[in-house]
Parts: sequence; C-alpha cells; structure tokens
Amino acid sequence: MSREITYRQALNEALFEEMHRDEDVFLMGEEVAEYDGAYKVSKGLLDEFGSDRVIDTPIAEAGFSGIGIGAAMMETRPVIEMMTFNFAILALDQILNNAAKLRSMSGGQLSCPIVIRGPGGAGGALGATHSQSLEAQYAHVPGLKVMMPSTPADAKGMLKTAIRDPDPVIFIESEVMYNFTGEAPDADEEYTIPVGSADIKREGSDCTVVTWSRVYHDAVDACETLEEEYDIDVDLVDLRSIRPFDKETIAESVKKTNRVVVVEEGWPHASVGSSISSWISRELFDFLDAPVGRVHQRDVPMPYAFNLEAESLPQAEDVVEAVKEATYYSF
Amino acid sequence: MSREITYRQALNEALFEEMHRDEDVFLMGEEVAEYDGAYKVSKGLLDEFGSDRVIDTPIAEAGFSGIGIGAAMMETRPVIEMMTFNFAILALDQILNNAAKLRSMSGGQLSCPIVIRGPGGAGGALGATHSQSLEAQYAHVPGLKVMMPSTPADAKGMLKTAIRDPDPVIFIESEVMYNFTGEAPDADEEYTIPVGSADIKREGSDCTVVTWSRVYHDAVDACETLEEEYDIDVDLVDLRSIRPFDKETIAESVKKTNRVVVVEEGWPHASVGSSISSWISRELFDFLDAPVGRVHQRDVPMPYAFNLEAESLPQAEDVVEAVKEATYYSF
Amino acid sequence: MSDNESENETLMALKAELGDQALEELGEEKVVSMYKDMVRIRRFEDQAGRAYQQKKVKGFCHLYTGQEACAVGAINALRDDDNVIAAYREHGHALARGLDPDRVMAELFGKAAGVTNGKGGSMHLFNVDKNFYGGWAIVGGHLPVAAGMAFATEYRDLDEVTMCFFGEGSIHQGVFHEAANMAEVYDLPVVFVIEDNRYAMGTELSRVSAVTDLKKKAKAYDMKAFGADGQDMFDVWSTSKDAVDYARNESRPALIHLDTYRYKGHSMTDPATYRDKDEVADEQRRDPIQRMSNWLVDQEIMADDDLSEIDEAAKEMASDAVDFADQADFPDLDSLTDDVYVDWPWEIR
Amino acid sequence: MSDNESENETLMALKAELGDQALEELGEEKVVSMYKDMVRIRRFEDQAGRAYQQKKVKGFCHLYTGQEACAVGAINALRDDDNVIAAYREHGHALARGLDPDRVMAELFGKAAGVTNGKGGSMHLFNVDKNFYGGWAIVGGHLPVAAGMAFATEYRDLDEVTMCFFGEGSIHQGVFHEAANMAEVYDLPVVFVIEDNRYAMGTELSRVSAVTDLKKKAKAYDMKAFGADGQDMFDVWSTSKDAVDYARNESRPALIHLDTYRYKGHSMTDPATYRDKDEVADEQRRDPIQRMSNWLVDQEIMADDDLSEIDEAAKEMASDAVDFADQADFPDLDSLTDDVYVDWPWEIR
Ligand SMILES: Cc1ncc(C[n+]2csc(CCOP(=O)(O)OP(=O)(O)O)c2C)c(N)n1
Ligand SMILES: Cc1ncc(C[n+]2csc(CCOP(=O)(O)OP(=O)(O)O)c2C)c(N)n1
Ligand SMILES: [Mg+2]
Ligand SMILES: [Mg+2]
Repeated sequence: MSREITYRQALNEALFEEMHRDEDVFLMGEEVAEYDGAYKVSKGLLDEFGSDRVIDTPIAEAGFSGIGIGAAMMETRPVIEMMTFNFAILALDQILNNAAKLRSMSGGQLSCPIVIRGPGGAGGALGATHSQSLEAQYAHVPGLKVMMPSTPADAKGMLKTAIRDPDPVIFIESEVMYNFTGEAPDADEEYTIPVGSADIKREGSDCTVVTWSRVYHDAVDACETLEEEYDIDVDLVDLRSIRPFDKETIAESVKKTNRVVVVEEGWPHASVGSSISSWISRELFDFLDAPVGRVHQRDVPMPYAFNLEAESLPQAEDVVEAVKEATYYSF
Repeated sequence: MSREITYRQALNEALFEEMHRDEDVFLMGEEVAEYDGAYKVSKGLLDEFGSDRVIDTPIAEAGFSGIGIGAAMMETRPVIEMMTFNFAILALDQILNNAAKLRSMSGGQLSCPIVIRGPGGAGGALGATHSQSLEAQYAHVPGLKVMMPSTPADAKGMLKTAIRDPDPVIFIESEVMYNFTGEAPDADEEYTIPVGSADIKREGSDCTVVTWSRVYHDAVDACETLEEEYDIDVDLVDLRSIRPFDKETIAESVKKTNRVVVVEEGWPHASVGSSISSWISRELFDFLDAPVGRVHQRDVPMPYAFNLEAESLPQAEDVVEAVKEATYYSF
Repeated sequence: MSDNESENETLMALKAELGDQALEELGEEKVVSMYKDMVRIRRFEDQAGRAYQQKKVKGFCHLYTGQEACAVGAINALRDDDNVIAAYREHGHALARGLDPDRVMAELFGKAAGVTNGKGGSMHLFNVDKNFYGGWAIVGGHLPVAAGMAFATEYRDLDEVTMCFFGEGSIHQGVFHEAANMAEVYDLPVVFVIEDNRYAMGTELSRVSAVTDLKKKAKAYDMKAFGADGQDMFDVWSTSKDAVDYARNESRPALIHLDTYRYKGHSMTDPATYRDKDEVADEQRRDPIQRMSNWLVDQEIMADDDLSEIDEAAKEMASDAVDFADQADFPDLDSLTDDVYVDWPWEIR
Repeated sequence: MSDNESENETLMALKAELGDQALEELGEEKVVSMYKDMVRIRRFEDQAGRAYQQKKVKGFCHLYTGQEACAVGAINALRDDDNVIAAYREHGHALARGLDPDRVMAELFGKAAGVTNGKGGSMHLFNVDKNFYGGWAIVGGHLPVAAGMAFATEYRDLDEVTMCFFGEGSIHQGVFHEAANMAEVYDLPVVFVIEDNRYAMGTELSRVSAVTDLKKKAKAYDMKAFGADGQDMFDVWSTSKDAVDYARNESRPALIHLDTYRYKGHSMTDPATYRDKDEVADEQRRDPIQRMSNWLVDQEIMADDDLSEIDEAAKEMASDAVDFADQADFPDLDSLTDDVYVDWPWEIR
C-alpha cells in the first residue's frame, strides 16, 4: 500500500482495469456516460471505452436491470449502476426473481454474471425516500452475493472480484464515503479480495465489533475512544461481504474476546445485523460472556431535519456505549 | 367459538363485514371481482357490493398499489389484493417509499390506512418464482405493520383489525392454508385481534416455540410428537404479527421454559426469524439455558421437483429435532 | 349451404396466398413438418393435462392448446442461432424450438431427466443448446431480459434476433413500457410477440385496457408493429418473417400482435367459467390445426390417411414422453444445493 | 432592427389572444396576482439557492427557476378544492398553491415550523389544508398515487380534479404506463402535467426516449393530450383549463405537455456542464416572467415602476422567509418518533 486514493477513485480504477482486462464488461445506468456518473464514479470511462460500453439509460431501473440480466445470461459482464439503492427497489423483481434464480431454475445451464452497484445508506439530509440501508433485501436472497466495502483499498479489490464473479453480485457503496481517502495498492498491482472474506481491521482482545460499510468508520472512532478513555481494546471485524459472511473470522474473534457488538447503519428488524447477531448467539453460545450488543438506525423513516437525522443514525458514541455495556456485563 | 370454517371463508367474512360496516372500504386487485379472486377469497363480494367497490385490475402491481395508496391518503380504506406476495415485489417501491413513509414525511398530516393482502410462502410445486416467504421485506420497514394469521379465527379477527387500522398493514395469508378449517367465532360476533398480540396456542414448560403463519401447523404436529415420543412439553407462541411483535408474550414464555426455537417458513439470512432470535438472545440472555434454535427453509431458490421442495421446506421433524437439541442442551 | 355454414367456411380458410409463399420458400417437407409440430404440441398438452389430473404434474400448468400456430409459425421464421424466450405458457414454444418432448415432460413430472433437472418445472423450461431461454413466470418480467439478450448479440456484433413471447395481459406491466422504449433507443433486434388469446386468467382485455388494438402501444415508441391471425400458421409465419427480417436487417425492435385463443382454462386449476361454451366453439371454427389439415388436403399434399398417421405419431410421441417421465427418477436430494451459485462454497443456515 | 433582434421579439411574444381571454375570464387583478406569484417563486428560489450555498439548506435541492409559468398557469386553472401533487422540484407548485413561504423555507431549513415539521425537506413538501399533496422524490412514484387520489374523489362522487406534475424524464418509468392505462380504464379525473424542461439531470430527452413528441405517449391509452408553451403563462393556463374542464366534465384523464426549461442545474450540486451557456441564454429569450412583464406594460396594466415594486415585494417576501426560517427552531429530538404511525405504541430496537 503505497498511496492514498479516494473511495471514488478506487471504484473508478477497478472499472477501468476490468474493462481493459475483459471487453465483455460494460457499464450501464442513469448518467454513467456523458455525465460521468451522478457521483462521478464512472468519470472518464465514456472517453476511454466509448458509448458501446458505457451506456446512459432512461430512468427505468427495472428495465435496464432486466437488460443487464438478459445480457449477462448471454455471457457478457454487465455492471449496472444504480444511482442509489433506494431506486433499486424498482428493480427488485428483476434482481430477486430473475438474476438470483436464473442459474437454479435453468438447472445450471445459465449463469448471471452481473454486478449491480451504487451507493446505499444515508447521504446527508436527503429525507426518508433517499436515506435507506436496504442491504437486507439482497442478503436475504439465495442466488445473490452482497458486498459492501468500507475503504478505498477494499472498494477496489472487491469491485474487481465482483466483476469477475460468475454469479450476480450486489455491490453497495456509500455517497458519504466517495470522498473518503485511504491507502491503496499501486495502480498497476493486481489486487482482488475474495467474496465472503472479512477483514480484521484492528486487533483487540476485550470485545469484538462486527460491522461493514460506512458505519465501520464510526466504529473506528469508537475504538479510539474506547481505548483512550476506557482502556477497552476492540477487535474490529469489517465484514465486507454480507452474503456470504465470514463465519470463521467472526468465530475466531469472538472466541478470543467473548463479547461482541454488531454495528449496522440500517433499521434493526429483519436486518443483516439481527441475522449476524442471531448466528453468533447460537453458534458461539458457549463463548459469550455477554449478550450480543447491537447498534443500528432508529426504527423510523429518516427525517430530513439535520438534528433528527443525526439522532436517528447510529453514531460512534452509540458504539462506545454498546461496547461498554458488553464489556461491563457480568453474567 | 362455535363453528368450523375455512381460513378462506374467515377472510371472506371479514371482508364482507368490514365492507358493510364502512363504505369507505373497497377491494382492488387482479381477478378479485368477476373471477371471485384467484383463490376465491373475495367470493360473492362483487355481487354484494358492486363494481365500484370490488374492482378488477390489469396486471400492474405497482400501479394499482399506488392507486390504493393515493386513495388511502384521501381517507378511503382500500384493501389491495396481491395475487401472491411474489408479485408484490413489483409494488415494493410504492409500499416502502410511499405507503410506509407518507405519514412521517407529511409531518403527520396524512395517514395511509391501506391493507395489502394475499398469499405468501410456498404453494406446492410452484417453483422458485412463486414460492417465497418474503415477509422480511416488510417487517424491516418502519411505517408498516405486518400480520400473518395461521388459523381461521385469527384470519378473521386480524383482517378486521387490519382494515380498521389507520396505518398501512401488510397482511400475508397462505395458499396452502385457504382450505384449512378451524374453530371460529359466530358469524355475528364482533371479533377483532389487536395488532402486535401473539397467542399462546398450546401451553408447555419445557421449551418455547415461536412461529407464525403456515409453519405454525407443522409446529403443532411437532409438539404432538414431542409430547408423545419424548415427553417434551412445548409452549407454542403464534406470533401473528411480526411487526410489531409481541415481546412481552415471548419474554414470559421464555422466562418459563428457558429454551426456545424460532420456526419460520422462509430463508434464514436477514429474516424475521433471525431477528426474533437475535432479540431473544440479547434481551433474555440470562434466561436462556440453550442457544435459540432455528428452523427455516434451506438457503436455496425453491426447486420445482416435489421431493426437493419438501427437502427445502422446514418440516415438523425439523422442529422436533430443533426442540430436542434445545432441551438436551447442557450448559 | 346456409348463411351460417358459408360463414363457417370463410372463417376456416387460411390466407391461401401465404400458403403458396410458404410452399415456395420453405418447401413442402418443411411445411408438413410445421404442421406436424402443431399436432405434436396439441397431443403433448393433452397428455400434460391428463398427467396433471393424475397428480403426476403439479403446481401451475398452463396448456397451450389452441395457440399452436403462434409458436410454430413464429419460431419457424427464425434461424437456429436466433434466440427464443417465452413466458410460463411455453410448452408449445419449447417443442416448436425442438426441445426433446421426453425431457420436457420429465420436467413437468419434476424428474432429474427434465430439461432443467426438475428445478424449473412447467413454468421455467430452459434449453440453451436449442437457444431456448425459458420459461419466465412473473408476468412481464422477461420483457427487459429479452431486450438484454438482443443487447448482448448486438454488443458482440452478431446478427442474431431475439424473439420474445408473452400474453396480451402482460402488456400492462410497467416493464413492457421500459423494455420497449429502450429496445428502440438502443436499436435492439428483438421481436416482441403478443399472443393475444383474449384473456389474462379470467380478465378479457377490454376490461382492463384503455386500448384493445395493442398495435397502438408500439406507436408510443415509434416501434414497427405487425399483426396476424394467430390461428393461421402461414399468416403467423409470413408476418414473423417480415418482422424478423426487419429486426435483423435494420437492427431494430418490432412488435407482432397475434390474434389467437386458448381452448383450456388459464391453468389446470381454472374452470374458465368466465366465458361460455359457445364462445369456445366459435373460436374453434378457426382451429389452427384443422385449418391446416383442410389446406393440406385441398392442396393434395396429404390425404386424410396421412393426417391420421401424423396424429397417431403425435399421440405416440406424447404417450412415450409420459412413459419416459414416469420411469425417470426424481432428483437426488443432494442436488438441492446444486446450481445456486457457479461455485457453491456455503449455505447459510 | 436586425433579423436577429426581430427573431428575439417574436420569441418573446406571448400568445396575445390568450391574454385577452385571461383578462376577460379572470380579471386584471387575478392576472396580476398570477404574475406576482411567478416573481415570488423566482425570488424564493434565489434565496433557497443562496441558503443552500450557506449550508442552511442541505441534501438535494431542485430549483424551479425558469419554469414558473408552468406551476402558476396550471394551478390557477384549478379550483381550491382540486388536488395538487408534484415531484421533488416542487417549491414553485407549493407557492403557487398558496403555501406559506415562511413555512416552506423553514422546511428547507429543516425547522420544526416547516410545512412538514422538518420531516420532509425540500423534496417532500405537503400541505393538506391547501390540498397540496407533496413533494415525491422517487421519479414516477407519485403517478399512480395521483390516479389513486382521483380514484378516491370519484369513489366519493366529488367533482374534484387531481393535477399531477412531473418531469419529462419520469415518463420512462413503468408506473407512468400503468397509471395512464388505469386512469383511462377507471375514468379517473386526473390531469398529468409533463413539465418538459428538456433534461433529466444531464440527460436530454432525445438521448433516452424513442419519441420526443411526448403527446404520442397518450395515444397508447387513447388519452386526450394537450400541449402548451410552458414559458407562456397564458398558454399554460388556458390549456390547463381545457384539460381540467375535460377531466372534470368527462371524468377522464388528460395529459398536458409543457415545453419549458430550467435555468439552474438539476439540483444545487449540479454544475450543468452538459449544456452551453448559449443554450440557456437562448432559452431565456422566452423567459416567462419577462414576457409577462412586457405584456403587462404593453397592455398598460402596469408601468415599469409597478413591476419593480412587485419585484421588490417578492424579494422582501423571500428574505423574510429566510429570516423566519433562520429564527425558527430545529425540531425537538423527541419528535423523531412522532408520526411514524398514527398510534405509536412501540419502536423496535
Ligand atoms: C407479476 C405477476 N402478476 C400476476 C401473476 C399471476 N398471473 C399468472 S398468468 C396471469 C395472466 C397473464 O395473462 P396473459 O399475459 O394474457 O397470458 P396468457 O396466460 O393468456 O398466456 C396472471 C395474472 C404473475 N405470474 N406475475
Ligand atoms: C426512481 C428514481 N430514479 C432515479 C432518481 C434520481 N433522479 C432524481 S431527479 C432525476 C431526473 C428527473 O428528471 P425529470 O423527470 O425530467 O424532472 P426534472 O428534474 O427535469 O424536473 C433523477 C434521475 C430518482 N429520484 N428516482
Ligand atoms: Mg392472454
Ligand atoms: Mg426534466
């Protein structure tokens, strides 16, 4: 790791490299071509690869996702950009009933090597319709893989993996993270991260924190506070893939710390966090010295008002509190 | 309870009664009028209430759900029938972004008293696209209420409540259960069941089983086997509402039995069952003598082949095994 | 001859000049083989229906009986390397595309020898070797997928055409609109074939559609629209050829409206009480197979005996398929987790 | 006068005969008040933009500048008891409908005094007392909702009309198709108003639409279609009146296409580099406010001074709104859980 790049640039590089590597890869979505992407993730791609491979669409999420699925079924490698995953709800039938089931329903005759990517989660005062962490909709569904990188290096390595993966991958980024910077491998270094592999981003022995995507950064802040102010050392597991999720890494960490908090950005009920927490509670029952703590958004549609939005979203302090609760717990 | 009716008839009666009680109630959906409903739940309603209140639609789930939402916003009381909840995915944007958020986004000026109902779950050899238990998609979302009755009496009492509820209610039935019979209150007895209230359908002290909808019936079979063959007495909690869910009833039962198995029909990850299990594991940590057991569908798209379908779905034996595991568990 | 009878005669007649065209372009043998395909489909569906009643076939089973000329006429306007995609009433398309009837029936029986190893069932038939891409059971859900298939062939500079079948009831789904617009915007060689059998389950088109002339829908996308009598194999074939040629040569989408009719209920569980027997009888006066039988005899291509022989052979094919399916094995329980992913490293439980 | 200048003149002229009609039907006072509304909207948006740059307004903020004649012309064709629903570029519609500018600005500032208590924000304005039903930010998502509103008024035998605004880019969403068909099938008095400002974010219509004459879309549903110069307040008003009358009297849906233009970027974060300044300048030659100013002076209804006074008053209204919003309080943190449900008995955590 020898340079700093933004999360946005990491994704952009991954697209560039993969489109150079494999001419079956193309990018399609609203504003991806002439506008360089609503969040500029696809900047320069139109110039480099031309309008046959970088394709603007009308505002028709179901339609262009379906086109991607049909094209993937014919062995091309579509990357479909969702301007945000709030709008992907409109394409959910295509994703759940077509992409996820194609291989199974065709008895293995067909695959669907599509990547559907774009930002998820809250973006900052966007209100209820535009601030949703909807990964549970995909994590629930067999046939899909779901990846959610939190750092530039992960974003690059994981998007490259996703594009090469023979199965449909839902790849959820974050509006807020696009400008985040971080260490990244050299531009010419071949760098991929396997689907389903978590990353221990910080070692500790007092409590495990399992998280992914944007709130990983809140968790990092929380870890610092916990160390400095409370002398609590957190083992910080960035899940990266939420379907499949890395059971081994979680188990190893929890066996070491015996305490764990699951931190997610979205709503609590029927969520990925609830599922991870359920799995840990069951499979690592004998290793737990405290209930699995949880941090998540409040159970309300996101309000626009800035103070209410902050109140609704999980914050570093919430992680601090949850870890304190988990570590002070006496059985 | 003085008579036996089918689950179908229970729903039909609820619709009749509520449409008589309140002329703002209307029913809309594919085949609900002239065809009497794909599953005949709306039988006779067209004759009774006429085509202004019982309305056939084109095959356009997003569109007619949106019409229902707009009409509900104007203070009518639409009941929207989804031929099955597999097709409701097409209306999910309407349901999640409009119905669920209308009240919040309008700062309380508007409500959305709509009921969206129809069968969910597997129907029997319908294949991957037509055999999904998708309640997690709704349970995840604040602003919605989600009800899933398992018996004729519950179906009737709950649908009446749902129609009267001032908020959007997702009401999920089951193709398989429509012909199930059960005790029901007299036709002229006013009978409603509050949202969010679970029902202990069988008392026991050895283990709690929490379930809802069709697999409740498998759980009943399992309870019999467990009692007869293993002398294990199950406290059987039929959740009935999965958003909100009845924390008090679950807690009381688990505090009594100290062991619990959560049984659901659908996939395991980011599911309602995982969420209930997570909640129990955390909130009742000190009361649990064994990990929370789980029974669910296998993590695959539903195959058509009859033997594979059976293999994929949770069965009574799976419940038996899970309860045995929970009760034999020694800490 | 009474007035009524002469009307019947008129109804029964095929567009003769198209028959001549077909003979010239396809040759007698091919025309006869298309006729045979229609008969085979009908007999296959007879057996499928019977097997359903015997509970050997389960779930939803949508018979194609009455619509045979649509699949046979249209698919025979394609090259072998063109691509076919259809909805859930697709046994006919599968057979017309040359899928092995034994394996199709085995699929309906949920057997491992089925075209998708018992995974898909009646509504989700696939056979990629024959460029037959399903079998899609969410109404309208395959329309953008079809556009995507055409996108892929364009992307590769192939001159293949994608033909997509669906019912008139599917046209109201939003994705029709989205797919049609994008097919036109991206110049995709996809032929959308509406099989208008008048009903979507129990709903007659006019009850839920602002327009009943569905060719009007194409105007909203400046899309070229074609129409044919769906009960006239030659008309379907000739019209489809025009549409396919146009799609291939211009690399543009086209819409074909076929006026057809289904004889049976929507699916095996539908008693079809929403229409009276007279209506069905009336429609049967333009039965696609009967009309072709008459034509073949008129043209002296076949004698009545030949026709009976063809029918017998078709019946045998269908009952052989049932035997095959009966004797085939159900899938191994282990296969439950096959083909969920290309590499299956995990199952969440 | 050079050729160029005379062309400018031509472009600037309103359809004078419609002005006469308006004067006659509405009276001078009303016409002037409509003009004032346009000016108020423009000045309001100036302040909203400024407040955004000062980070007092956040998130997505879509200014209406340039399109004022659309909202003002169309909404003034309605009765007070008719219903209005719009998309996320709806500050103009809100003000034209008579919402309190203070409370609209306060909403943009996320304050408790906002029209939705700070819950909705710029994209989700509601004011039911004014029969203003949002503010919907999922492109196309409110089109079936609008049909549903019309359904409800029909259900109650009221003769109210629902007017639904959206951009030309929204027409590609499947729900447009679904809503249009059902509005026609159920005879719903809903007027769909396409504000065609040429762009959907950075995408010009012709790049993603098979047809650019969007009135053609109506043909697919046998829907009555109207068209007007969206920069001519009288044309918009007169056309809308025809459409609204038709919808009310026939109880049928109608489509109005308004040819308009937005001067600013798609939202406050869009530099709008996809079009050159000349294009904007060119479009500004038909500026709806300027044209009305000229007309008012030509008609000797107003003198230049009067116009300046109106503008000053509008500026004051807008800066007062900012002051109001500035001084207003953010919502109580407790209000986070308000209005999720009518009765809020629980929060899942
Ligand atoms: C999205 C969706 N909604 C509803 C259904 C249930 N359904 C299956 S077939 C059908 C009727 C379709 O009619 P049509 O398109 O005319 O085709 P046909 O059956 O006549 O061949 C319906 C409503 C479905 N499969 N998918
Ligand atoms: C379903 C959905 N997809 C994408 C977006 C992002 N988006 C917001 S506005 C917009 C452009 C809409 O253009 P148009 O309908 O012409 O309205 P205008 O902004 O010009 O008023 C897009 C793509 C969205 N809000 N909803
Ligand atoms: Mg049909
Ligand atoms: Mg626009």
